[in-house]
Amino acid sequence: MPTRWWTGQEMAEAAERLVPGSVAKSTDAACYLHVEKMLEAMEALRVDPETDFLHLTNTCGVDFWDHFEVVYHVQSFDKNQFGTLKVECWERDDAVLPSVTGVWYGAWMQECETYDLFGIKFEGHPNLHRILLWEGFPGWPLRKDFLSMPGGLQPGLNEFAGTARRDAPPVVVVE
Amino acid sequence: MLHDYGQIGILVIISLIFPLGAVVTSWALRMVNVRPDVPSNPVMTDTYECGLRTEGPSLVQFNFRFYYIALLFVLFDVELVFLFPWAIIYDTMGWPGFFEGVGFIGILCLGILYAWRKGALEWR
Amino acid sequence: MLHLATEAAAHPTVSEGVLWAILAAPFVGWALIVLYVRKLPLVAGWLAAAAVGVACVLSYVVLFNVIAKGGIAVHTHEWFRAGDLVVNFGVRIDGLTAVMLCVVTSVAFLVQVYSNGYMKGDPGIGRYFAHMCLFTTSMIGLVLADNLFMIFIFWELVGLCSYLLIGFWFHKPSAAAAAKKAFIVTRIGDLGLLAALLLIYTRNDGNFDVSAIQAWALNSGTPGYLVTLFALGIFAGAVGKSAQFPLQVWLPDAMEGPTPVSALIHAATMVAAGVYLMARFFPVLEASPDARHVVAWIGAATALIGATIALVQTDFKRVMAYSTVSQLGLMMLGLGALGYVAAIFHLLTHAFFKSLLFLSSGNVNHATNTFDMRLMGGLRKQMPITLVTCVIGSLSLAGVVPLAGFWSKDEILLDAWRDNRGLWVVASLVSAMTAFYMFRAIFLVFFGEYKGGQPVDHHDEDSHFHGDPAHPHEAPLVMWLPLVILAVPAIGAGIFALNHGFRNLIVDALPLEIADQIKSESSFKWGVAIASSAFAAGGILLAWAIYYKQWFSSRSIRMGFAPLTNLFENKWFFDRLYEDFFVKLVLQRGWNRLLELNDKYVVDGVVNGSARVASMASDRLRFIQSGQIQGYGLGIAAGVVAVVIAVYAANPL
Amino acid sequence: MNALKSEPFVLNIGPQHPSTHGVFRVKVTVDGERIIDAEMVMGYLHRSMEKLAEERTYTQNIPFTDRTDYLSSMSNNLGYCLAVEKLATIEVPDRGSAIRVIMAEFQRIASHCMAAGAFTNDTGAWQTPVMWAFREREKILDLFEMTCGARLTCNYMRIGGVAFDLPKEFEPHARKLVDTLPGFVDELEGLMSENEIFLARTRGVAVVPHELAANASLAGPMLRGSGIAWDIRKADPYCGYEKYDFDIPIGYQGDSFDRFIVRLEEMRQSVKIIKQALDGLPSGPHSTQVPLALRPPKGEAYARVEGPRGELGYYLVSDEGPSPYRFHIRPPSFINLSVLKQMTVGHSVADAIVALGSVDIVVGEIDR
Amino acid sequence: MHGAGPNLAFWVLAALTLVSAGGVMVSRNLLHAVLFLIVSFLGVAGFFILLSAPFLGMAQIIIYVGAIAVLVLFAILLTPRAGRDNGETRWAAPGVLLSIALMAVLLFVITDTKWTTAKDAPEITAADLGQALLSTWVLPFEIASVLLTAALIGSIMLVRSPEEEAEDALQ
Amino acid sequence: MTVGLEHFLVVGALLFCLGLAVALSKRNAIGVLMGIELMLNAVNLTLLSFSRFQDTPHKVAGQTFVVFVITVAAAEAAVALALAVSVYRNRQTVDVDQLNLLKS
Amino acid sequence: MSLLMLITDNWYDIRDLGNVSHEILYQLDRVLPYSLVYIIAALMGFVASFLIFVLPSQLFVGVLGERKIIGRMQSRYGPNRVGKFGLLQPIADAIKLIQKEALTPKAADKAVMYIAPIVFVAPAVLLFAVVPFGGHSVFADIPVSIVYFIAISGLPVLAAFIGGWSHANKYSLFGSMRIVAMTISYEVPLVLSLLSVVLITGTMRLGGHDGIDGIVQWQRDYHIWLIFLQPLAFLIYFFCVSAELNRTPTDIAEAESEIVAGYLTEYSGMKWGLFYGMDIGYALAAAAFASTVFLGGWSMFGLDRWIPSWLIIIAKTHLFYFIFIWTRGTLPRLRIDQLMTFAWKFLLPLSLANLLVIATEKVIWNKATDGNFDNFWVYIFAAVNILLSVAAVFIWARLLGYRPEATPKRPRLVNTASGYVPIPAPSREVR
Repeated sequence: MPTRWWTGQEMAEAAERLVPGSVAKSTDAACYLHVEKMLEAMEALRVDPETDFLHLTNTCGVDFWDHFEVVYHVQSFDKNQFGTLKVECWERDDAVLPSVTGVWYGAWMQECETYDLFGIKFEGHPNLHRILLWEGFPGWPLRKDFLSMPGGLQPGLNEFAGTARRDAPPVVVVE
Repeated sequence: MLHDYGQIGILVIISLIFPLGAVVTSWALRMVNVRPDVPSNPVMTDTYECGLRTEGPSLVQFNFRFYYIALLFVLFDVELVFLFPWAIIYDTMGWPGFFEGVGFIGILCLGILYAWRKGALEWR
Repeated sequence: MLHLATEAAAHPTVSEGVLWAILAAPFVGWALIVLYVRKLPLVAGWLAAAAVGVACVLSYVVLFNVIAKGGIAVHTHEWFRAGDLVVNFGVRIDGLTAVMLCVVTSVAFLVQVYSNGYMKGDPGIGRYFAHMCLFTTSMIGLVLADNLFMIFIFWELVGLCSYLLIGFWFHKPSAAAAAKKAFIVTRIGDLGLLAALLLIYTRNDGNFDVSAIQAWALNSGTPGYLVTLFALGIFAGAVGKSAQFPLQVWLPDAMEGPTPVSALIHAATMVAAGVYLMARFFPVLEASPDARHVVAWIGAATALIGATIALVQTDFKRVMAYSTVSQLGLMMLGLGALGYVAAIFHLLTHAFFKSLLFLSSGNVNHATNTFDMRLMGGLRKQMPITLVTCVIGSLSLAGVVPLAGFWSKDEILLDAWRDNRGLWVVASLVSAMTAFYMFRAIFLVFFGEYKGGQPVDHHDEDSHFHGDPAHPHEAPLVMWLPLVILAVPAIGAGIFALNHGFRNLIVDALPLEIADQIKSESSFKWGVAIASSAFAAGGILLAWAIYYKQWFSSRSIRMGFAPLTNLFENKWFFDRLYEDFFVKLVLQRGWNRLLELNDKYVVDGVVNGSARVASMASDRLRFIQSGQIQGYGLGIAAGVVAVVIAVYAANPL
Repeated sequence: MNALKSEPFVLNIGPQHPSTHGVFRVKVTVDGERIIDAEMVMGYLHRSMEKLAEERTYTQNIPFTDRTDYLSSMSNNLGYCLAVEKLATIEVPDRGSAIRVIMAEFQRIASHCMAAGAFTNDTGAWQTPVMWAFREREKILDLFEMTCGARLTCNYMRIGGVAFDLPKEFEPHARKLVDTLPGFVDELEGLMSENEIFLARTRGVAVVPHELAANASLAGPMLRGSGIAWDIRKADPYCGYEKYDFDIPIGYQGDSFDRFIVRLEEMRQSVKIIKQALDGLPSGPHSTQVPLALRPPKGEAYARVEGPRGELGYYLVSDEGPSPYRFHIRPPSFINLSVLKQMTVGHSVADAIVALGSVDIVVGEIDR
Repeated sequence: MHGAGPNLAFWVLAALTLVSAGGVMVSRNLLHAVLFLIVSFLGVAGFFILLSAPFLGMAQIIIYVGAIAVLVLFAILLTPRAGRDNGETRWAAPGVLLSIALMAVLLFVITDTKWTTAKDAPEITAADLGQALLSTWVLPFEIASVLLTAALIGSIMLVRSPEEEAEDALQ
Repeated sequence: MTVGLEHFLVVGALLFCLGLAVALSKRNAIGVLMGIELMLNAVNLTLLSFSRFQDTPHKVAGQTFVVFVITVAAAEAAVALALAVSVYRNRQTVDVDQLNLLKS
Repeated sequence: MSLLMLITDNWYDIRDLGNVSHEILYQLDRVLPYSLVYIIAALMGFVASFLIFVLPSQLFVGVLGERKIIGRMQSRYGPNRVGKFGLLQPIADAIKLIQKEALTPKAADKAVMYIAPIVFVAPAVLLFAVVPFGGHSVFADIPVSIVYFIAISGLPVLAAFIGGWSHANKYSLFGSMRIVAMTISYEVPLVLSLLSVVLITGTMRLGGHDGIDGIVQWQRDYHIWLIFLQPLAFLIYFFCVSAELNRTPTDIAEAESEIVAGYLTEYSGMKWGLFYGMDIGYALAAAAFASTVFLGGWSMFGLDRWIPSWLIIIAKTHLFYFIFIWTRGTLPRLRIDQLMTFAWKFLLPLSLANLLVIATEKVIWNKATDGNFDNFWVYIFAAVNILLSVAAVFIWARLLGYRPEATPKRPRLVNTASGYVPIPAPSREVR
């Protein structure tokens, strides 16, 4: 029996049933949750026997220039079903979202990675730090505007602006 | 009798010269510049810690379990001073010798049983 | 193996190993418990019981052997030799030892079994059983010892163990104080024993063997005053251990320990040690009439004091305690009246019924959470087994006809009658009082209405009680079974008196000349027996009338004898005497004042003159007292050098 | 008082340590020999592949996927290609699918050889099992070389199929190898899991209970070792896996040994699958023709395969451009590491090494 | 002692033993002091062999070098913050002076005494030692085990940590 | 010069005095213990010298005594070092200068 | 002359290469002073026993053979480039090590760091002094050989310890503490197992020949090897000695994959080379000792009359050494707590039990044969002891909680993906 891939609408229906008012919108691909109610809805989706999404498969961020989306791919072992949840974050300079580590522990490393590469802060994360890059790395590489960051690297330069060595102090980005 | 030990004494000297020769040869090779004199890189004389600087002091307090082990070891090591002579003359002693030895070891076993009971043998 | 010349013909053939095994079994139990199983209450308890049980079984083996063979056997080994002092380490087995062994181990065994129930849940139970084992060991050692030196060692060990056990609940201030009191008071007596030991060391060529001492005492060449001094010395020890007047004060306080401990101390082991010691050296008493009279009259005084105080106690266990004091006085009286057999026989029977009574008081406490008789009553319905056993014990103690106590008490009375009528009067009075107070206690505790016991104080974490005092119940099997077992000898131990079996058995332990003399006496006289029975019956009836039928109000009687009751209730003011007179007046005011005066006029005169010198010197010498080992080590080494130089200078080789 | 115990001190395991399989660092705080805290430090091999991929066309990205998990390039290629195919709705011919299955399963065996060998090396077996495992892995790599010319970074799969058809000598060689492989697995099992010392070192060490395993997003042998029967090939079949008969091995309590034996058993199952695939290898084209400058419709796709280390997912977002707007890899060994602290704290340093080995990390995949 | 060999051995061993014992005295680093101590023990073991007690010489090596030195090393490593310092107290000067005084006295006594020495030195083998231990000295033989056990138990009690103590404090 | 009893005794005496000096002067309790071990060794040496050279009927007694001295020394070292370790746990020092609890 | 005979009569046996040395010394004694001849005798002994018997076999069988055999076990060739079959590889290694850069960390205690390898090597040479290479060819035929062996073999651990301690490295300190703890733990059962050998043979001399008691001679007399008579002691000896030698499965002190070579972490160049080479030297010494004590030494059931005895002992030594290589090639490493538990809770009780059994048997034997020479009882005891050993090992392992059947060694197989599969009840209980 192959996996049942839930559409966004199905997902939204279930979330709305469990936590009314938690769904912002839904598309074919995904169900968008309100930031305020996302943890509640996710917890409900995880424990509810109908949905049973107890495995957070994948989490990543996507930069759409004006806003970020954080994507949560969740699945159920017993029901063999798969769904996509999304949360939008419209703040660019000080992007903050609640951390889902309380719901799925598996988000621990992935949220660190998302923070490292997108600069989205996850509130409530036990140890949010730059996991792949070093502390003090200038900018957030996976943002679309990373290459045009002030004082930053232009394509073609062979020396990267943030080449902070282990002992050198972190490079201060000059505005 | 003493001659054998004298030969062992000479052997002690030889056996010290033997490795000393190796080290000295190595040193001599450095003198004639076959072997580099000073380490080519100051990092090489750093203490190894998987490629990083050592964090914190290296000589730190160790687990007290090591001390228990050493205590037990002392106990049994001293025991053998008594038991080897006992074993040598065991043939002539018969059952009394048996019981003397067993009593001796038995009392020591009380010690190790105590240690066992107190968890000194557990390596936590 | 060393046979006494006089006993060459017949001696116990039991192997020496068995005797040592009796000593070793509880000791091994102690060691195992202390080292390995302190934390496992069940194992510790039954290990202790098993260890003592082994000793008990072996004791009976020894006893039957002694009964079969008779006589004395001494197995002795040289322990150490310091100069001309030779100290042996050995065991002596004879009738007296065998009987004592059986008494000690049987009671100890039953008490250990009982303790498994009584002490259940106590956090220190491992420690408890370890101490009990050690206590039994020391008592066995005391009984088995073949020389005075060993006796002294085990004697002190018994004292130590009693200290540990009385102070078992050391977190209770009263228990700690009682333990200290017992320890110190008995130490006073031990000084006398030590003096006796030294006397033997100096006057008998350092030969501490029991037989040798007996021979020394009976030897006509020995100066009489020495024998009397020796007898008084060991009697001083016995006064301390056996709680005789005037050192009886520690014993009732020792009730602070757990009840099984009380049963063991007061029935079989510690207090019996004094009587045993006197019996062991009975020939000395025989040889010294002065000492004998002192013993007899001190015993009489003790018996009287104990009995009178017991009349007015409200604490069930303290009644027992004073009863013990009184009965020990009776035994001493018997010894002093040359009633060697009677005293030991009474010791035997007393051990059984008194431990029975103590254990039943423990059962009562187990049910009601108190020892105060005013809070009990009517327990006969809930605790039938305890009632029956307790009544049997009391009857036996009171000396009612077929029971064991009757026969032993009767013999003491008979000996007193023969020796001195005054002693007989005191003894009879005491036996009447005994019957009265025992049945007073029985009626107060088991009859009438239940008055609720002591409510459990849940805030008291140390509280040992784990039940419901409002609904008393019979104790569990392990706790009533020892009672039932003990009741059997309490009833039937008198059978040993038949046909002089017991007498012949223990008299064999004495030198021949005395033994023959004792064997020739009759041991029963109708007149004395009837009189003692009458006294006992009178006491019981009086108690029945006052406390069961309540024909007379106990209150009015108390009023009527106001000065006496006051005296009794304050324990004859002994504690006050010791506290106020000795401690406060004599020590603090007298001696200290003397020292102060001495200080002021003698010392200060000297000191003031030399103070400046001293302070200057001390400024320089203070660093010596730095508390550092190396400074002391330096001093030692310097001393060694100095001594070597001095010796060498004095005797150049 | 703190000083009454032995002093805790910091010990770096890695980056240059024989047992971290690359440049990976665990900073452990030890009390005597017992670990009281463990912190992972990674990123020494970070190459920013997700960013690079946004500048290259869909086809050009395939070699990148080789280089993430360099021990299982075939599976990585496959996952990526599936994702693009899903995004652009491209059908793959049957022969292509079957070849993909064969290659992926061979890759799984090769990767598990490496995992099992390195794991036994971490338990202290002095190189022998790892050499034996390498011997078999070499034969598989030979097959890869025969097929696509590369051994390690194969770059064999293509969007819509595979790059080349199988050479004609592939099948006999593969069959021969498939016949010998189960024997080798038995041999390795006899060497290691019949060994009391190995059992003592791995049994009960680094236990991951199934609740934690599910909640911590674990995948692959780590998840199955904890007793959760979850295999993408069964649950969400791709490339026609539903046609093959095979079983999912699961462990008992989630300790290191369970993970090890699950890997060994998976090798047997893979052999079974390869046999069936070889037997039923259809004829026909090995690939559909796909434009080089592929412009998938606007949208997103998440496709996953069961890689040797677990669920290997690719998340693609397209803006109708020639290169992906967002390219995200779900790296199984990265996410599997998230329970490393739970596995190591309370154990000794030696157990930590075993725990790390039982995760089967590939630093290229962790750091990407 | 006849012949050049034993004489030479004596002087070599004496130098070794005494120099390394002096090393214990002067070394500032406690671990170096232990190493000197070990060498000194080895020298004493050599003396034992020279004095026709080879078994005891070996026992000396086993116990002092093998066991007690290890114990001392562990004790040093278990007391790290106390420093490796092997400095002197203020008792050092008087202590050394006193030692010199004692040495003078002892040397005087030794040289001044007319020692009566045996002509021949019969071999005392381990078997003789065993015979003596199991016949004349059998009680000390057994008591030695009691002593060792007591030392073990006492040491373990001393070294146990308060946490371990707390487990059976009440018992 | 033939080596005789005196020579061994002199070595023993020197070793003893060195041990004494160490025991008296070291500040570290473990150092003090090392001095004591040296002294015990000196005593053993002296005992064996007498056993070897003195003409007595009980020649083996010297060796027996050495055995017992070794035993006692081992027990002493075990307990003393345990004491040092235990003191260190409680007071963070094994400096005998600071261990003056005996001070009145 | 008589004194010279004392030295030389060890060397007269024809098959022992002894007559050569005897002749040389005899001739030398005529022209040279006694003490010089004495030293020459010692030198010749060293040359013969160590440089001829041990060192070549160490280099070519130990270093090269081990690498070759392990290479074969790991399905690779092993060294095969330098010289024919790579025979010169050890020499090439030595040359390389000597000219390598010898690093000394800044934080290290330099003097101690240099002393440690030298001290480490010396006992390895000394150990061979008492190994008998023939009835008369033993370097120093002392009556306390076994105790000598125990004493000397306790020394290198100190060297390793101070070596590890000296360079102030955490890994090295770990390694040092581990090696000391492990060595002293395993020394106890080792000594007890040797004690049972002494108990049954009644002598502490290793060699012996006709007329002189010795362990080898005892085995010759009774025509049995002690391995049959005391299998348990042999097993204990084997475990303990492999622990003391830091061979896998007990190489926790230099655990490469955990603490990065432990006490050797900072050593390089010739200093490391000395540690490495002498590791093999100790292994060979332990093997030679084991062959002497348990495998009959230079005797071979009468064949030693025809085959040179030193050939026999070297063959046995390398046979034993092969077991070391074998275990090293195949076994994983144990953890320190498991090793400690194994030593104190498993080996120690077993060795005590073994001692008890041997003591009992010996008394029975003495009573039964009344001091007469009797082979019958020896064979009876051999049979009994083999059975008892097997029983003791299994029973004690069971008592300590070893349940081999309780560990499933194959995973469960399921056919559908369906979440958590609980363990069936009985199997959960067993585990």
